[in-house]
Amino acid sequence: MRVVQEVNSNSKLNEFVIKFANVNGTGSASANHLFAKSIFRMGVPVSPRNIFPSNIQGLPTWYEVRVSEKGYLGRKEIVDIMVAMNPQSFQSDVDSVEPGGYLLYDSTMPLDLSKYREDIHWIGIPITEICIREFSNPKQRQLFKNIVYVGALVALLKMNFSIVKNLVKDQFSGKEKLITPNVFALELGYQWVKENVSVPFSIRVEQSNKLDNKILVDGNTAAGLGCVYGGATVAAWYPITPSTSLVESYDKYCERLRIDPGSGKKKFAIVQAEDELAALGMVIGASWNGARAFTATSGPGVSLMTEFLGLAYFAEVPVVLFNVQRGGPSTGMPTRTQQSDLLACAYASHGDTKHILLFPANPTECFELAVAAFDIAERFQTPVITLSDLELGMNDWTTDKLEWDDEEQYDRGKVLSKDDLDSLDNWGRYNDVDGDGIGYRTYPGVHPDKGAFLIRGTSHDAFARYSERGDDYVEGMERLQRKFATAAAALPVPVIRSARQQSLYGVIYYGTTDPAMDEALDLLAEKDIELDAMRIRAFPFREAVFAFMEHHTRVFVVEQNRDGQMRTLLINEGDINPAKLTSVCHFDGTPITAQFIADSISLSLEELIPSVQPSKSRVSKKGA
Amino acid sequence: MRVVQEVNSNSKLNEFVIKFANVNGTGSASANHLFAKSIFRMGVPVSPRNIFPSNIQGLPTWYEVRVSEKGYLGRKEIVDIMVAMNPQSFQSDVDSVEPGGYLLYDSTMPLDLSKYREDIHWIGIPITEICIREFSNPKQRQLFKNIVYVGALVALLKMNFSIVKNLVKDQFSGKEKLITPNVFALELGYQWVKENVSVPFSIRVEQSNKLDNKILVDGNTAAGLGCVYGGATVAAWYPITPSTSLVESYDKYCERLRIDPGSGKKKFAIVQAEDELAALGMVIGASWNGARAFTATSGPGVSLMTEFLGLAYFAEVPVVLFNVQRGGPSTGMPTRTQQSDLLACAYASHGDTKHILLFPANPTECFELAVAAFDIAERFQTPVITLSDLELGMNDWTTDKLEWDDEEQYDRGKVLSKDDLDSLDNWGRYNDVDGDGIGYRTYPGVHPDKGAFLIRGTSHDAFARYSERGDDYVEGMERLQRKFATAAAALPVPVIRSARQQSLYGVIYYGTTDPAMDEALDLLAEKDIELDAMRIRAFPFREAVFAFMEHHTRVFVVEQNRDGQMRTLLINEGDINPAKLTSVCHFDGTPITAQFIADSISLSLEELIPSVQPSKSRVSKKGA
Amino acid sequence: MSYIAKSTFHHAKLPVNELGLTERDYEGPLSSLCAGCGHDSISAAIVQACHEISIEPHRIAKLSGIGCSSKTPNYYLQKSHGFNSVHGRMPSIATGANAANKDLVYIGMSGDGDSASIGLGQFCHAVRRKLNMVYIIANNGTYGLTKGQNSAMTDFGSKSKKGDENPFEAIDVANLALQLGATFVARSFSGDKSQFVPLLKAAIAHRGFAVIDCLSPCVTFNNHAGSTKSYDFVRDHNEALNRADFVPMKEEIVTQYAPGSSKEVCLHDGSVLHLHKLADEYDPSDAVEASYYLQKKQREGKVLTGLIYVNTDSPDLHEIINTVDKPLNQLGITDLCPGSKTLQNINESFC
Amino acid sequence: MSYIAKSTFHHAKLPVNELGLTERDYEGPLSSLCAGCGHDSISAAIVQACHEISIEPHRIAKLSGIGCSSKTPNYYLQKSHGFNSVHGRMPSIATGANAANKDLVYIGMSGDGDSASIGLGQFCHAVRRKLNMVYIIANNGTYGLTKGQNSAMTDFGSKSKKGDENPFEAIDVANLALQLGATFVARSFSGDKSQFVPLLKAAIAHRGFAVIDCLSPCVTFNNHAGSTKSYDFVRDHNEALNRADFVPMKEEIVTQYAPGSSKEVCLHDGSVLHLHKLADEYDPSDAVEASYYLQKKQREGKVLTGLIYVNTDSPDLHEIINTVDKPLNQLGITDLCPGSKTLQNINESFC
Ligand SMILES: Cc1ncc(C[n+]2csc(CCOP(=O)(O)OP(=O)(O)O)c2C)c(N)n1
Ligand SMILES: Cc1ncc(C[n+]2csc(CCOP(=O)(O)OP(=O)(O)O)c2C)c(N)n1
Ligand code: SF4
Ligand code: SF4
Ligand SMILES: [Mg+2]
Ligand SMILES: [Mg+2]
Repeated sequence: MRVVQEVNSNSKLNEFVIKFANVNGTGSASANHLFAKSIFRMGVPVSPRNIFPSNIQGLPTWYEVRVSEKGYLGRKEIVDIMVAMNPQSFQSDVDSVEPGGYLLYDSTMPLDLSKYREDIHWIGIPITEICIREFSNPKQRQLFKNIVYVGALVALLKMNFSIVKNLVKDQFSGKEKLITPNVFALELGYQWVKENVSVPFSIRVEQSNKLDNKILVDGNTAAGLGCVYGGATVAAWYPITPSTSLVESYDKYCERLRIDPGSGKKKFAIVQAEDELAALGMVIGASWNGARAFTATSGPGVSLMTEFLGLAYFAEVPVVLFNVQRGGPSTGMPTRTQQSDLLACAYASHGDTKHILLFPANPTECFELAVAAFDIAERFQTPVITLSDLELGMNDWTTDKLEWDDEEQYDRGKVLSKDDLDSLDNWGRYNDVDGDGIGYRTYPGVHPDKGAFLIRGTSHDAFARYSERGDDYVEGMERLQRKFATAAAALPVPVIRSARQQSLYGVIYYGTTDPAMDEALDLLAEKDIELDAMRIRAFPFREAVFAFMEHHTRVFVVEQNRDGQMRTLLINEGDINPAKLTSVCHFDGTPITAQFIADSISLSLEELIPSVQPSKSRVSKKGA
Repeated sequence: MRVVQEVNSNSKLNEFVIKFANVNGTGSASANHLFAKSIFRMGVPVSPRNIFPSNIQGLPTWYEVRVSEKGYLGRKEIVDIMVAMNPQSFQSDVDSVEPGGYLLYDSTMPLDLSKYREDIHWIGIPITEICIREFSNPKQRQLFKNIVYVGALVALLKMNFSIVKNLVKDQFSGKEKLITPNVFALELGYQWVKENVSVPFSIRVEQSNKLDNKILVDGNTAAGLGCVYGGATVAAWYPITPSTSLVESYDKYCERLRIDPGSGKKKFAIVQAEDELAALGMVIGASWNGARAFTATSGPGVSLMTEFLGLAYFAEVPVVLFNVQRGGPSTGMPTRTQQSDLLACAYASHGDTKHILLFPANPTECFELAVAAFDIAERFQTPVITLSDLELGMNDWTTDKLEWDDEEQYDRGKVLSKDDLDSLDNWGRYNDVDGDGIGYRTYPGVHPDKGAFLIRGTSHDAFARYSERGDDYVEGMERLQRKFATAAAALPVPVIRSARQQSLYGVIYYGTTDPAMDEALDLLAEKDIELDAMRIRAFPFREAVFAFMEHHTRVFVVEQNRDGQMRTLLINEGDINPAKLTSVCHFDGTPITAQFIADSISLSLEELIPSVQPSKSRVSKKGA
Repeated sequence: MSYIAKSTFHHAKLPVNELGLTERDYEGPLSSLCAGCGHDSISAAIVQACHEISIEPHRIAKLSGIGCSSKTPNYYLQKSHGFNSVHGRMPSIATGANAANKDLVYIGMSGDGDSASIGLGQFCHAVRRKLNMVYIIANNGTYGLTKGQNSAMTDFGSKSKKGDENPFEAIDVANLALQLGATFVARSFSGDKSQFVPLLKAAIAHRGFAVIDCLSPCVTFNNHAGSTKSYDFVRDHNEALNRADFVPMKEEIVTQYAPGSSKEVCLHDGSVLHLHKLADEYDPSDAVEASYYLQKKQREGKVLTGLIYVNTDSPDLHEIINTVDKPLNQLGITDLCPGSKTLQNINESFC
Repeated sequence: MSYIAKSTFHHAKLPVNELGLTERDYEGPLSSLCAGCGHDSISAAIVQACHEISIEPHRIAKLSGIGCSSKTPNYYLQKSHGFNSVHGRMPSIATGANAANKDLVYIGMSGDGDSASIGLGQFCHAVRRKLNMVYIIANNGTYGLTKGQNSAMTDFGSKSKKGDENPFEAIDVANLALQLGATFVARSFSGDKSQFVPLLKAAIAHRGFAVIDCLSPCVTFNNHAGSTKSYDFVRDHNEALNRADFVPMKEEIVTQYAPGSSKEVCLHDGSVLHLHKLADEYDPSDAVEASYYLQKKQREGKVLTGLIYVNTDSPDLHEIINTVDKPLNQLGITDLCPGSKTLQNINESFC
């Protein structure tokens, strides 16, 4: 059965969005991934997004794939092709297709098309029927439905079939008996289209060469790998979406790369803690004892870690913590994305505390900043929190290859060896001998007579002795400020993209807003709105960040939370006049889009240029 | 033995500071309190401060009593009279006396006075010798040393002896057998002075009448009493200095006032939880179930409560939490005072969260704001955190009498009864029917068929149903913002003290900075520096707070933390230009003094008036 | 989960209880758990038990933490208020709720991860306080919702997703609860309604902390034991792709066996559970002996099911702290506020 | 605490151990606990035990939470690194520390509040992971540092400061540890050096989780039992003023009694402890029997002391998770970093 209406004429070559509507637990995610990765292998930039419920089986789940020869990989809200496999969400899936777009559906059960919109192309494929006919195992009948529609798409989009088939072979290598039925299922879909669909399909994927130095990987995998390369030996964690796969990645690569060949024993220790408090406690214990250690969690975990973060700040123990953010507050939207834990992390814990934050914007940076986090944490003897999010952590991104310089050495910071201690007379753990706020550490067991001290969360003097004296306390707290200032100047520099001509306007953003921002700046430039853009990669901020704000009369701060948390950090830490900073906040749990940014900024500029007004009142917000 | 040198001529009548240096656990605190309260009973304003170590026995402890007919009750750093009973701290205690001041010491063991400074008056009393002679029980010999020096002071300061003796009788009523030896010990000291000290003593306490409507009580006692009057029936807590006595006060008054006469059973439930997480969980459970419930803790406890605070914010459950602040971060200075948990409380928990804060400045306000906290929490269905501190919670203050209006009714907020539910058709827990952001609650068990719902920390729609839809989420989050705005307009108004003439300068402060600020403003006025002053009592801020900043070209924000946390809240929530707000931060763990404030502000004004510059760089900091 | 909406139509012939209510009155909206999940059987048993004992649904409060198991309060007793709280912290919520209103029946639902990993401290302390509640641990020996990590109740040697054997021993919460003063301790199997429903009814009737460790197979992630079955297509598929995104529909596992007898139950993944039902003669009144017997059976590799211990004489938290008979949340300002006169006296004491 | 500074002069005649070190080499700075506090006796026992077994002080790491007991690491082994962490969370710090360096000896010091109240979860999980450490609970049945509230290990019926009897039952951590897989479980009394020191030495030598529940009287706040003594001036004084600011010097409570015998120890407040020392014939090798015996004795009102259970065959956490022999904190970049070549291969797998 086939229903194809009037054909849209402007063909979309390597530039479209396809969305799969499935039921959770039916194996669709792997089939959809197969589709996305095939396009990647054809040399075309691609960004797949898995939109899944907080559930294991039976609820609606979607998979969006943006294909963009131009390299625009942020989320785009329109749908050119919908593969509508879920009866539960069918009507709204139909509604979300762009006029002139395509809708694929399973036509095994006849559908009364007269009840549905006429401005899109309907392609019915009897998927269930095909599977029942061709497979006998009921699980295979179910699972291969997904593969059949992938095969059909290969034909419709005129993709390179052999690339797809090879990919199947790669993926199932080691489980060879799965290859034949999978390839067979692909063929079923492919052939059905070849035989039954004669009408031209205006969307196509063509081999390209845009991905020379690129890989397709998710941020958590890259960050986990970064921990391996960064020399982490102790990982303590408690499972929580969307951070779980970060530790799983570390585990997987350690099992592959960190087994002592002679004994078969492990050069790493992973402890699944009983909760996040314990996980961070283990990291603190291990770091104190001279190992590189990390944990990964999400918002609820960070909240539980708050007390221990204060201990690490005040006792000055390195901590590497990955917060893969999801929708808050509380349990919130566990399977949605947000950038809403900045304040909770920057000022975590009671008392005057501040923590170093890193903001990776793609998997390559997840790798690099994971490696860097260990150096930074040890150099400044303090917690470093890397703020990624679900969008980055759990989705595959087209990103630069990971690189490693074999000359690289770990920066373990100021640590005294036995010999150092022998040659020292008046060592005090918290003595600021270098004037940079950083004292010299010793590891337990280093020396029989020297260098031992009792580390503590209570107030102490420069010699780590308990003290309730106000001057000892103030000296320590001011030194911590000094240390923070030293850190600011040493953290990853912001990334600047200058407007083609000088501009009074700037935009500041960070993390996963990156791909949408690239596109948004181009959209704005088309309207002759030129902005200088700065992507922040670390807190505390470098001078360059303040200079950027200084040099522009108005700066938009684009972020994915309700309260404009980065803006708060900027005005608070930089004493910036809030009137200058306009929040552009998107916080409905979906990734921000270029269109949203461009619309918000241009609207705001239209309104504000005549009389520049303070505008904490957000220019726009968003419910999808 | 007696050593008195040249007498200082200008007599200090009802205006001085006396400091007692003791050893922890020797019973000095109760003797010193006896002294302070006697002065109070003489009608003279007094502010005693207990400066104690985080230890039970054997370490130095001090007790400062400021006596001020003028009513200046903030801490003053000079010492007019030192009672130096602790050999461990003797030298530094001697050093801290003002030239011309007095030092009392135990002269049982002869002291070579030639080794010590000559510019103070030395009064040696053979205290140990007297006690050994007069008492046989070794514990009495030890304990009554303290009472002996109180007796001596009564004589030296020419205090009303019968007031002191009556106070002993009041305090030991019920333990009559303790009265006689205590009074006897007082007499011993008193008589010894009368017989041995002939040189005039320039400091005196005279009966006055400044305390008509005043009481002498600590903030925790008053707050605990406020919880009784506010109708709290469930208290869940975990012991931590300096908050413990708040719950103990609640307990004590409940045991006295809330026992059902018939059955002897309790109209309250106090659960000592296993930790602070559990304590807050219990409060949330009880509040959800329609009881007024509270917990009290300090910084480390708040950090542990972070996850649950987010739940209460997002699920919209009333919470009354008292944070009696101490020196942070981490375990920090458990027996010192600070105002450094503002950020940790205002934005507690991951995701976009904000909490209501109240700032009592004296025990009377501890009582009033405790009562108010329950109304506010129930009215806005959200956590209310009352930020007191050790200085207020654990020290006795001369403060206004507590008042209660018997017409008062509790404001339980929007709660639907069975009848309400019967008459409603389309109730949704989170429906904003009134446009103020506040929905209508129901208590469990209220109705056989209607009003039940599953409360949760996961995202939900207006009908409390689980939802992962972006628009449901955004609707809820924007409503929470609306609710916060509604709250801002209904919270306790700031207290304003206007300058005698119009001033371009303002000062904002809160909590226990209050008494020092009164004095500081007078000190500044003496130098012809006039400032308008505003004491903030709640967060989110009322419009008046922003108007105040609007109307002054420079506003000093005086607080007792390192990072200027109130200033952060002001600029962030009010979009105030930071250049306008100068931080005056005192954070060494001792209470802020008038002198510190006055010096800081005048220094800053001298420097800044020519060219008004932003100054996040603090004007001064302080190590005592 | 099934896609067919439940009928809300009350069939005339549905049996009614003493209150005139049918089981429908005790149900909830459609479950979104995996087809065949043991937790759904627990929900069904709760519906049946509450119906049979004729308790008014609105007199029940349902509480839970976070996890697949903790989602279930959404799927039963829709006329009851419920609190789906945060991970591992339901016991404290329940304590506060109970303190506020002693007159409701509190049914807590938790998972093995929720109770024995993150929530172990709160669980133990609620037991120790003898909170009057029913505490069900839907024990699937895994973290269902986060896709199959081991919990502190995962059996020693059982295989994880990755194929490793769990090297840690499982915490026996039943024995733990015994040590800590629970006054009703039982174990059952979600698929054995004939045992589980009566236990539930008894637990609800019990005053004090009643814990039921209910074995409840996770059909999707549980154990992944070295399958005795030959080729498992699904496992192969999921393993190859390193993601368990294919969860085929499964049947609920049911069993029935006589008191005093043992039974082996084969789970979907091929692992085997050795259940041993307490004999009718078993005397559950001595905590020390019960704990001893439990541990001895466990050594034999047998999982005891049935009512392990019960003590009906012990006071509950309210009796311990001696609160008034009227629920505290029903006391008004006249009960609670001592008034201005008393305050004046108190002021005197501060002078 | 005493005001007289300790002499640091090494007396020529002080006995030296195999390393040539005297006890002085194992001491710490002056204690600031109350005179007579049982915790100081524990510190002294640690000094003695470590000296006697001739362990190099810097090979020991001392860990603690928060409380009077948790302050003690400051008062012994000043050549050892120590970590005075946060309340109730020392077990996780110890777990991480041990993971990083398996070669040090970890001695954890905690209180009954620190371990059994706020820290119960972490304690249980550290036990379950068979962490190789000595875990001492300085058990005074009260919160010393916060001035005398009940902990979860306070005895049922013991009187609080206010005079109320504790209505909750105490958690028996020794029995709990047994359930959870501790491989060395002992109980002792701080004042009984002849028993406690050998137990400590054995615990340090043991590989695995060795817990010692050490009864350690708080001379200031403990129990306040209905005193059998007549007039207590101090208590009267403190009660009258409702603040316990008078803490007179007290003597350390010491006792000695033979294996197999019972002894009543009278505490400063007049309460009595019934100790029963395990007989030499007692067989500590069976966990189930040990737990049974412990509980039966407890029913008789007796507190068993001695080595209750030991198992020397069980693997510790490192063996369980199979780490290399070299401590992880000693691995360098060449051990840890797979290098650029490997990364290129990994990149391939993402293409
Ligand atoms: C503080 C926190 N940490 C982690 C999580 C993630 N999480 C959700 S459910 C769960 C485990 C649930 O296991 P269990 O209680 O056994 O329930 P099951 O799903 O097996 O029924 C975890 C770790 C969370 N929601 N909150
Ligand atoms: C998170 C937190 N909560 C509460 C406290 C206050 N606190 C300090 S020590 C202590 C109890 C100590 O009791 P225990 O462990 O038995 O030690 P002891 O003093 O009796 O030796 C408490 C509640 C704290 N420091 N941190
Ligand atoms: S994952 Fe397991 S526990 Fe969760 S719903 Fe599915 S079968 Fe049940
Ligand atoms: S209060 Fe008790 S536990 Fe603390 S030091 Fe004093 S005697 Fe020891
Ligand atoms: Mg489970
Ligand atoms: Mg204790």
